[in-house]
Amino acid sequence: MRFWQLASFGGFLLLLPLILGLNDYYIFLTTLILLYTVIVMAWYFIGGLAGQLDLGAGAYHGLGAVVTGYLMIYYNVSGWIGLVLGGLAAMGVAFIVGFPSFRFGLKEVWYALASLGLVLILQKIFLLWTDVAGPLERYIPFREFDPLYMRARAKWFYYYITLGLLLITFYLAHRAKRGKLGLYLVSIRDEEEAAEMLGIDTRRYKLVALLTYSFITAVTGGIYASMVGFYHPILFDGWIGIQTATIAIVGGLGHFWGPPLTSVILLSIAEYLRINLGGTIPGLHQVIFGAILITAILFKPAGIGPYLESLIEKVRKR
Amino acid sequence: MDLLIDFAISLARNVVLGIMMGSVYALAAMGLALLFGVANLINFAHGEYVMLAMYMAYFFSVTLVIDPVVSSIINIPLFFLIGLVTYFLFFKRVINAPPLSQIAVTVGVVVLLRNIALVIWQAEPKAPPFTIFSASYEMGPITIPLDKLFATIISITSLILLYLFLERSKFGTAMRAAADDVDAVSMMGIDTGRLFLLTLGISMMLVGLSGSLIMMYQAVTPTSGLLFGLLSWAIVALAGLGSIRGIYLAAVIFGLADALASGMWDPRGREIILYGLFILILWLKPRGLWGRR
Amino acid sequence: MKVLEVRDITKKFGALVALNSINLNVDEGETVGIIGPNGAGKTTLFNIITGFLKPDKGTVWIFGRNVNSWRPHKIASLGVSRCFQIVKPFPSLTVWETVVVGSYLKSRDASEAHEAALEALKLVGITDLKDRLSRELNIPQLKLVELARSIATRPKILLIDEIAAGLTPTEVDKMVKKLKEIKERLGLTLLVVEHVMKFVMGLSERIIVLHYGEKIAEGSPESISKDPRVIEAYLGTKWAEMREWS
Amino acid sequence: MNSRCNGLTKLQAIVVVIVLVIGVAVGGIFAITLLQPTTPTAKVEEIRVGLVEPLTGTYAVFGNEAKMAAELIVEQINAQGGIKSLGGAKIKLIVEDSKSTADGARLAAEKLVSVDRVNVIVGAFISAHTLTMLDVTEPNKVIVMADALVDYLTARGFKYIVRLPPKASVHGATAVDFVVGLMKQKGEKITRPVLVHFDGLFGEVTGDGVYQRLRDLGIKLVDRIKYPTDITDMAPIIERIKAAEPDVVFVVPYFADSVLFAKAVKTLGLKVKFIAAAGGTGLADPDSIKAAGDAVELMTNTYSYDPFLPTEYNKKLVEDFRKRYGKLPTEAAGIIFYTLWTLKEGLELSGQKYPQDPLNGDNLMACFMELDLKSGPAAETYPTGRIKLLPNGDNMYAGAVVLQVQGGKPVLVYPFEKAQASAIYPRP
Repeated sequence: MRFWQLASFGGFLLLLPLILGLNDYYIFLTTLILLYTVIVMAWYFIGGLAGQLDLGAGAYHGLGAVVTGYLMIYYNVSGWIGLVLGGLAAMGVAFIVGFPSFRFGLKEVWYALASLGLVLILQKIFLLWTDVAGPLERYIPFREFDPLYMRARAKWFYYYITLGLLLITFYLAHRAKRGKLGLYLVSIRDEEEAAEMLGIDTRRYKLVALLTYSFITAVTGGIYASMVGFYHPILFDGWIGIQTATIAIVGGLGHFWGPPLTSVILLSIAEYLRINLGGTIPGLHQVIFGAILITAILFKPAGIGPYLESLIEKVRKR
Repeated sequence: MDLLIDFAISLARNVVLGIMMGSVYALAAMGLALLFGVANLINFAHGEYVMLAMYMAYFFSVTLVIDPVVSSIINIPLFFLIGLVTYFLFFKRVINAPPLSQIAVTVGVVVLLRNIALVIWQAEPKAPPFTIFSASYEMGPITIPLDKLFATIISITSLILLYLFLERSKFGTAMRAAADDVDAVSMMGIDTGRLFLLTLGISMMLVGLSGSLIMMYQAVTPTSGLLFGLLSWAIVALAGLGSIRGIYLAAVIFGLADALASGMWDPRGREIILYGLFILILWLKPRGLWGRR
Repeated sequence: MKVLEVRDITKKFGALVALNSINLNVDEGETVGIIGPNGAGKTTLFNIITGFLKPDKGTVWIFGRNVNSWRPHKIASLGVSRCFQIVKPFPSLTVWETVVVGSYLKSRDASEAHEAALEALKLVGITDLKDRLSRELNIPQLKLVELARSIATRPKILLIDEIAAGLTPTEVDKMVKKLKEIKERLGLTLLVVEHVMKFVMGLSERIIVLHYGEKIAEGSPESISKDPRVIEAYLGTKWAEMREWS
Repeated sequence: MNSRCNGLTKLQAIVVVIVLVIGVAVGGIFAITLLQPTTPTAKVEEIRVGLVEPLTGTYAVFGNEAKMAAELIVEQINAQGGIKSLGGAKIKLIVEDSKSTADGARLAAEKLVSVDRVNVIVGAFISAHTLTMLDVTEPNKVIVMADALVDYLTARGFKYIVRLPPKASVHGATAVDFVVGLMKQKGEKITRPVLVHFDGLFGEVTGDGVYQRLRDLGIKLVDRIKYPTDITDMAPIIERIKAAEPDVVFVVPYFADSVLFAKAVKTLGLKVKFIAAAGGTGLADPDSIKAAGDAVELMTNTYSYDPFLPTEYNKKLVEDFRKRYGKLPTEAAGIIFYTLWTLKEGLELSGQKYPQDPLNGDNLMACFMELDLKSGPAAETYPTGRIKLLPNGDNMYAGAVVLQVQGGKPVLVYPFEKAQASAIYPRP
């Protein structure tokens, strides 16, 4: 049973660009949805497992975009290398901010606010840092199809990169969940003192979660920059973090497949609403989106993932 | 020498501006501190309520052709009502829930409010076209804009009134006691549900008033909430929970940081200073400067 | 051989002196009980030994090393484990997972950790709870889970804080027997804080009495129960209980 | 991922292969039907024109005005019988919102090109957004008719771009020329100018235009102040201007910031001889006057369109626009007026010259290059009255005008020879 589900699902994802008729616009939208889903999946490490309500996704996303884009434009460095370096830069920033935060025991709302503040600080720093970014958009040179440089006109190219990243993230998260890292992080989330008494270096493991998350999120930023062909400090967007955290909460905090599933569904709904309502009443699609989010949080506080799980359980028992 | 004098004048101007801006921030932050301190409720959407209050001030000012500061007469009771409505819609379910659930629900409120504002008022900044106070008072080289001065006076007056309420009235005393120990208060025979409701109401009234005051000299966008939310939390983090005086001083410190950063350095860099300061406070002074908890 | 040495520890919370120059030596394989009325500083002492609190004065030596500046996880990997006074379970983990968290400390890979966890569960005798979620269990069960996960870290010194609270007299007997067995099997050094006199007297070889942060007596269970200062400190509530036991 | 997945039975493998084959087949058919190149037919039914404008977000004021204008002009063209050389084919306008963001504009262009398969895109008002669209349109040979002003849109070697309005540096220079000329009439000179502009692409480039013209005239800027587009409190900026003690303030604003700027000037009592804006957005148009009240009185701005141009068609058009939308068309609408009429002329020519494939990007572009409009609706709405493209896509005869707010209404004050009224100087 399990095999068929995975195989058909995998086949579907692989063939999706063809199913969409290789239409660049639809593939572009699908890629965007997958890209944000990757962030939701990466958030599983810091939010789901380690229980830190991080809202700083925009910081790492933007950093990845700027580093990748900057290297592509000014040093003609392949985007692939840019992705890695962007990820490392994000890890560096995450460490600089994360280490003292965990050292001084920031938690809950304070951690969330600090991470949100980080996004805005980085945005403004890059706005003022005109050598690298500044207020003007920087454009990545056009290439018809250059996989080595990681730039192509056809959108399916980015679709498969994103799909690859999604699979890697999924694999990493799954391994973490089953293994020592996941167990340690959950124990820290549940009861930090007890975890410490069992010999777990809580700060270190929280940092590991934060760094993993920041790396993957930065990679999404790099892919995004190459796909849209420019970068700008506006990519340090506080909204990405808020969206990621709410989707993860609606999907079921700490649940494994609930959040990504919710992400794909909700973001598809959001895009659908945008295409159909965005023209008539601008912003209405966002309100509906917000209403769906808040209803889900209020009435299924445990999240959609656990709810579906209990439903499946019921059906099986029958 | 001339340079030095210029610098001193510019510094003095910005200090005056900063104190006035901080005084208005204090109102917004006080609303948050009350709710967080008394009801122990983490309202992540606090800034969004300030944003909403600013829009309502704009709305009343434009439709009724009144000065934005007069709109506070409508805004204060309106926001008391909005407070009650949100209590029953959202907060009642999470008032005793763990912090994470409270954050989750109020983040949902952020999404909702921000986008409702986007639908109704669009994304471009809105500011009322007139205020009677669009003039300034020259005090030597220092210009004091009357709109901000007036906002400062109202703000300080309301804080004093709030202080008297907390010190003298029965409910005020109960609120202060609840900030220390909720269980003790409920044993004193005070209905904590009603106490929380009242706290939320007062918190929202402060928000409504601050929205009207800010609208006298600022424009509002659907994302303004982020700034005022973070700023309010930052002030509470710096002051700690406990005294109105502490909140006021912390707010003035942030107002000064704001004015000095945008006036003496670069208006685009103010967020770096404000939020940088916030994060540093969280690291180094987790209990705040004058906090009791 | 001395495995734990507490030298001249003082800890204050504001004006309150929680511990006042306390000295304590524990030899390998010993079982030491710490008793005293509420607020005597027993849990504070445990918190200092395990690194959760830093003493204002004095030093803690474990296996001959000064651990004053160490964080709890490092002290744990030295071979110290602890059961908390108020249980601290991992609500979203099953009992099995909880114990595995502990056993990873001294295991190289997952299979080794699983083996150690199974052994710990068997030793404590809660193999039947294996697949239950921690949040579904009652307090006495959780205390046992906590014991199992502490044992799973394969400690040399185990600190136990009020594990017998709320147990019936027969259960207390069982618990004493179980702990003695575990101690034998693993060659543990035990440090026990307990209110239930029957338990502490049955288990300990040596007892230390704390009273408002001061160590007022130290000695064998028999000598302690006859010590006039102890009797005075305990006069009232605990007196009858102690008499009854002796 | 899962241990149970490792054992692949023969049956499973076969099914996977079948699924893949069917998927490829279905997808392939889909792709072929959808990707089929639009075969050139002699008969053109309609011309699909995309319009990308910021309908929501920070710049929505301009985008909506542009949309109004586009709908009006397309209606007029179609009512006149469409493109006559193409058998009366009608123009179909497809409007997309750029959401005032660069990636929004790109997404819109992506949709227009690959879903709606448009022939021409008009937009995106904001220069930076237009650049992201070019990334999509160039490889597909879709012509962009830009209503954005930044100079280097046409200086990057793009082949399929037409930009009729005067570029940003021209706006900057016009503002300086106007103030210099105005002060000369009174026998004065600019001595301490201050430049204030927002920090986006357009603000920078227009600001550079002001700076360069001043430098050419041997006048040094006392201070150049940049502020973020989403600024909410102008007081610190005004304080900095005051500290520089200027005689003339040049400003490049967008919309909302211009309102804040004007109000803060009034509140804080900034006293200078003159305040002149460059770049056609904010301060002197009807929307700004409505939003800022009397605070904008006597301020000026440069525009790419002159609503008071005394040609017959323009007078009628302004009247129609007023009747329909209740306001005076300025920058955003004006550019659309002559851009769409130029599009119409280009299509007519292409229909005559390339009847087999008139909508091909290369053919149409060649026709645009050939045009030299001195009469007709396009020329009658253009400030200088003539449109002829340079090889890079810019208008050879580009020029801007200056409007001043006098008594709560915009009035043409520059070029001096065309002025409706003489400019009021200095500020009280």
